[in-house]
Amino acid sequence: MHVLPYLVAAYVFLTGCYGLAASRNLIHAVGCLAVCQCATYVLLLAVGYRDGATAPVFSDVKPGSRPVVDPVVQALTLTDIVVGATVTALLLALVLQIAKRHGTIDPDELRELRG
Amino acid sequence: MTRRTAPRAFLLAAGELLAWWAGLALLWLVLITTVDTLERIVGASCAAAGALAARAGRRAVTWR
Amino acid sequence: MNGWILAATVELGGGGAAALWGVATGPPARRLTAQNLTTSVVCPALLLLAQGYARPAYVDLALLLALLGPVGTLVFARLLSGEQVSGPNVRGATWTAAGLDAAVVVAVCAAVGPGRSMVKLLLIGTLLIGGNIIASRALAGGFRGVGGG
Amino acid sequence: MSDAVTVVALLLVAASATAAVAQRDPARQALVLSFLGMVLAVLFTVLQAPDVGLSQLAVGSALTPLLIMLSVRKVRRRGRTKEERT
Amino acid sequence: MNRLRLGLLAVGGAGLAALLVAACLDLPDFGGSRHPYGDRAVRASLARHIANTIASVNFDQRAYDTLGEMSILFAAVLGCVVLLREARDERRARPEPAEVVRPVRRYALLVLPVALLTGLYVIAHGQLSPGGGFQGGVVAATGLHLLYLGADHGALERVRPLGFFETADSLGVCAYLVLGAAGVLAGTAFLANTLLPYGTFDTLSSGGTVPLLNAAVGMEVASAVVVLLAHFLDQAVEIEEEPGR
Repeated sequence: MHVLPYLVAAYVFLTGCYGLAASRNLIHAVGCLAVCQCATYVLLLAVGYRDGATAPVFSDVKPGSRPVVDPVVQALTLTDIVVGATVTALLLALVLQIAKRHGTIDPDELRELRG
Repeated sequence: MTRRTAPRAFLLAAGELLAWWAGLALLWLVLITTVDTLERIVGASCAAAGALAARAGRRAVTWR
Repeated sequence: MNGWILAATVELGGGGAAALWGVATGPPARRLTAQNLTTSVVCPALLLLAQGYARPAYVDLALLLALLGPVGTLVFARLLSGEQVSGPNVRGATWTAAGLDAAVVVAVCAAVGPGRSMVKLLLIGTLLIGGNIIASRALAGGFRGVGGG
Repeated sequence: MSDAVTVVALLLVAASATAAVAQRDPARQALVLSFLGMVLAVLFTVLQAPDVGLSQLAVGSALTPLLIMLSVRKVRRRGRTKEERT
Repeated sequence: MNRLRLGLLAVGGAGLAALLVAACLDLPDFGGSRHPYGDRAVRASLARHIANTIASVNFDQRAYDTLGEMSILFAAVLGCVVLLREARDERRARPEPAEVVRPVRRYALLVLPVALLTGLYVIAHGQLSPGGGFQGGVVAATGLHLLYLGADHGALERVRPLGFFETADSLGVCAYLVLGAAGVLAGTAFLANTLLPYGTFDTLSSGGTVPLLNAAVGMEVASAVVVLLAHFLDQAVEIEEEPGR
């Protein structure tokens, strides 16, 4: 249990990398990149977790009455998710542009076109 | 729209907006925990925005 | 560890695994149905967790999911409407999920007691069950009249 | 014992990530990705990060699927019009 | 070629996996009780009467980072607008209006204002309960697109003046910058939260500039998502290539 979340994060990252490398469709590759990003969220939040603690949001608990988890990594993860969503959108726009210019979104066919 | 039906249409529009506003303001009061003056002001303006959006959406859909 | 979290664990373990199996395998129509049912599995789990951690603030997550989950299903129903074969008979699954949602909402309401947070829970339940039924209606041919638009 | 829910959420995340990568068709992958988004939101709640869970729900349940499905539709429509012309 | 690539991937992946596992075993244990930065962040947040520590980290203690995040979002939306614009060899074809069954249409019309209000609630209570400008902005913008799902693209276009949302997007970024610069003018530092009184703990006006920055981010995100989806929808539904090319 002490390392399970970290191992899951590593596994998810490697799975996403495999999908990126083996992908035959650029939209599918963008989805695999989103999976890779999920690994970073899991890793960051696992680092900040504390056993038996609750969220550092004091709208419904009294400050100091319960131990709280680390808010800094949560803020980092929040930024991570925003940037991840914008990266997905920008990459999808690029894929559409590639589809328009080259008529295909298969990476292998794209390589043949160039060579 | 003729001149005679104009006030009627106006009343209908105002009624629709007011109904949506009341419902959404009630929803805001359900969502929040502590009620104070600023909370009421913000809630009322957000509910007004929601009511305008509701009417605009309904008009857009039954346009044709 | 209390009963609420145990219930959430059981629900997530059983319902989540079943929904994942349904989403990842089989014909497109079944995948869409399973995606719709995911909302009704995850949202009660969030409510149970909020109750288990004694944090009313966590209920906001369930509210957002009850609003956006059916919207996500509508996205798929709308944009896959070209290839989607006619919807299977999912009435049983839909009503089972609705019953589960209602049971969880009623249980959490009973624990919370009357007040503003109970109204909020009832609102979440209404949005969840209504959205679920509408989304399954949309899957069963609600977008049949939609052309390329 | 109180870690059981964490373990279940982590295993669901790992399994759905695998399933998302294993789908070859982007539309079907988008379905699994929306499932992954919801399971991640549960995991974040269990790890006591409701803010992060909220933003994952907002992005993962409707926005990302909508973007991916719109891209899929655009690419398919291009393919169709080209076939009609040739 | 393909087999070679997969072999290379397997070797690299195995190496990376070994390194990652070694790193995981060396990380502090999951659930440990030593979080020096977290404890300090919570103390700083409580000193400024902000109930949601994550909002305090995002908009007060690390507000400069959020400025970077905002500019990434702004730049990405700008990039998408440029990439997805209507090119010279394309034309618009209006799709015929769609017929959606009545329950779905009514559901969309009823839930649209509720989603909008919930989004605004999440933005406004960002510094109190879980939520904030980003989450609420995305919810509000997604709620607006129920009009596309429940009716058609034409209906959405009638209630969505795109120029207005483009302006609101830029205004949100500008408001954030101006609020930051106000700190400089007041004699402290850029984005320093010393301008306004901290208010009563756990009320809407607590936290100095945090609620204002939060609202600016909410406006920016909501309009950015609307603009982004507008261009994707245009590409998917209306724009097609000029025939005969």
